[in-house]
Amino acid sequence: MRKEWNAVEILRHSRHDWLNKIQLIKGNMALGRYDRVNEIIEEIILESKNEAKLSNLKAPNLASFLMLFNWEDRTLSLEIEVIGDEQDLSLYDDEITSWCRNFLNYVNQAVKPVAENHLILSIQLDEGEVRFIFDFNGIIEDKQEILNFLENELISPTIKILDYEVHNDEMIVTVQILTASEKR
Amino acid sequence: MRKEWNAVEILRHSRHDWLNKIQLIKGNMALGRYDRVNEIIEEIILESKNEAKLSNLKAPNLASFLMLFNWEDRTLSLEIEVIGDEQDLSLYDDEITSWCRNFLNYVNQAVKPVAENHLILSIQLDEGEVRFIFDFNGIIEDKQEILNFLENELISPTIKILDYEVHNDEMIVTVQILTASEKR
Amino acid sequence: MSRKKLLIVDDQYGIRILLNEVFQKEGYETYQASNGVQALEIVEQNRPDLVLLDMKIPGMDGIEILKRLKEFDQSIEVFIMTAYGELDMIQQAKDLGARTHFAKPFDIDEIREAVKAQVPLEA
Amino acid sequence: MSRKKLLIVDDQYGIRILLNEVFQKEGYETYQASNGVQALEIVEQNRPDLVLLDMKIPGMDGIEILKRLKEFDQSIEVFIMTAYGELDMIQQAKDLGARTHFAKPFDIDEIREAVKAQVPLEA
Ligand SMILES: [Mg+2]
Ligand SMILES: [Mg+2]
Repeated sequence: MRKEWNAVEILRHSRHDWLNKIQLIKGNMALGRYDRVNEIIEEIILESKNEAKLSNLKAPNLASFLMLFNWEDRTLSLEIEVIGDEQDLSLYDDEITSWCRNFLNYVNQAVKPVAENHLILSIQLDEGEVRFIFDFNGIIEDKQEILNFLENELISPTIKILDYEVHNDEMIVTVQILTASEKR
Repeated sequence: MRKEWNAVEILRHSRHDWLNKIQLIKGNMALGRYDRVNEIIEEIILESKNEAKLSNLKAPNLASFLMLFNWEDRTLSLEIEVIGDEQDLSLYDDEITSWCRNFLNYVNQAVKPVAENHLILSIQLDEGEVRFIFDFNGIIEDKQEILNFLENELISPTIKILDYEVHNDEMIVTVQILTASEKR
Repeated sequence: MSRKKLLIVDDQYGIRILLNEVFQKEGYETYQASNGVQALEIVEQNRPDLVLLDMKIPGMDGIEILKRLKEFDQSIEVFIMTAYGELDMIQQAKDLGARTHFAKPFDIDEIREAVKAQVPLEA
Repeated sequence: MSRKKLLIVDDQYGIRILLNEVFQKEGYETYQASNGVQALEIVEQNRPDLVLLDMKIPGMDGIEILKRLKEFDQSIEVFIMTAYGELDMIQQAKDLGARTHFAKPFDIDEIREAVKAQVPLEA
């Protein structure tokens, strides 16, 4: 079930998130916690850098799917980090996006809805090697559902599941994107 | 010439604008200008309230046109304020949007490209009366172009130009939106 | 005499610790919850006098939390925290018995004074 | 002896006065421009030693300003200010002779030290 986003809605959600950050700055200013304000500013910059990097991978479907994820009605929150030098992933955009969408839908359905479920996706760009590492913390109610997905989804020309570990309160899945240079 | 906006681009521009605001906060924090930081925060909140109000008028075309305006390749910058209680403008969205788009295109073409051209659009919502007041400061090179537009565009079931004054460095145009209650 | 109890419900960690610090300093006994289930558990176990409730929380949303909390004990006061301009939600929350609302980003002084006026600390 | 001259080009008023204050305090003679035309006028009339140039300016963009400024006098040093991640633009600007770049939001201390290293104030 995919939501159609228009500009007004995107800007409304974005404004909401930014005003939450401004709330933190404003509140700590009022308490005279200037060091904390500076920390918050650095956190904001870091988060923005990750989003800017994600947006520069020339994979617009992936970027918008991931950046809009937290604004859909979800039972888990997603955090993104992008490590390494930017690469052009345009050739793999559709396939990676649909794999991620699929996988995250499974996770979304397998977790305990009212728990604090948090997923960090670390996109690691090394020379000629791209990895997506999904690091989950929270409560998984239906481990088997996720395991079934991971075991049956192994075959793809672009995506290779390198490693996974699924527990009830933790999960880590490492996926490799087989870019042209790696397929050689 | 209308640009098609996708989510990644909207978020990129929005992030850019927010990071400019964060730059102001960060810079003034570094100088120990805490009063100025608080002022900046209040300015940010005011601007966000205006955008939130604009987004609540149930006129998504108008709202997105106005909020994306500054991100297109323009020779004038637009500032929005929305005064009064929110109303439902959904019936008039298309017509108002196309009038505004038309008018602002004329203004955009009539101003001196390299001057600092600034337009404040004040949307005033009174009980049963909606007015759009365009207040321009900058340099208009082709006054006649704008005058022609205003003189020939008077007839519309929804939009009535109440008043205008066009000078080379200043312009003010007041437009009334004839909502159902006013047409009676 | 027992202290007045205040429950802070917000999914954002930074907001929780900020409000917690403010009201602990004032002399309230404070509790924190980051989601609806936690919030309702604390309500049942500790019966707070006032709840500061963020309306945008993943999982169970603010309206739902408010409903259940008022079902458990109608006399618990609730202040809601919303984004600016969420008029429908504010009206809905007031119909369910929320006392007042603060639009984020709110002023710490204002919320402090409002809480103290609603739930005075006995000397 | 004449003071070193610094031109600040940014369409945002707040940034201009911030940088202006920082570098005036350091002892530079500062000039401000909010757009390309103003910037080029000041360059021609006052021949600054260093220009701090915002790359996103309505009207004439940063690359165009940089080009014309370097055409007028190749020896003027330019530091550009960009949004984070505008790698193509940074490369293009460096090819045109820009010395270094700062991603907004930058650190005041860093930009101050970089300016002082590039254009030392004679004692
Ligand atoms: Mg929230
Ligand atoms: Mg700029």
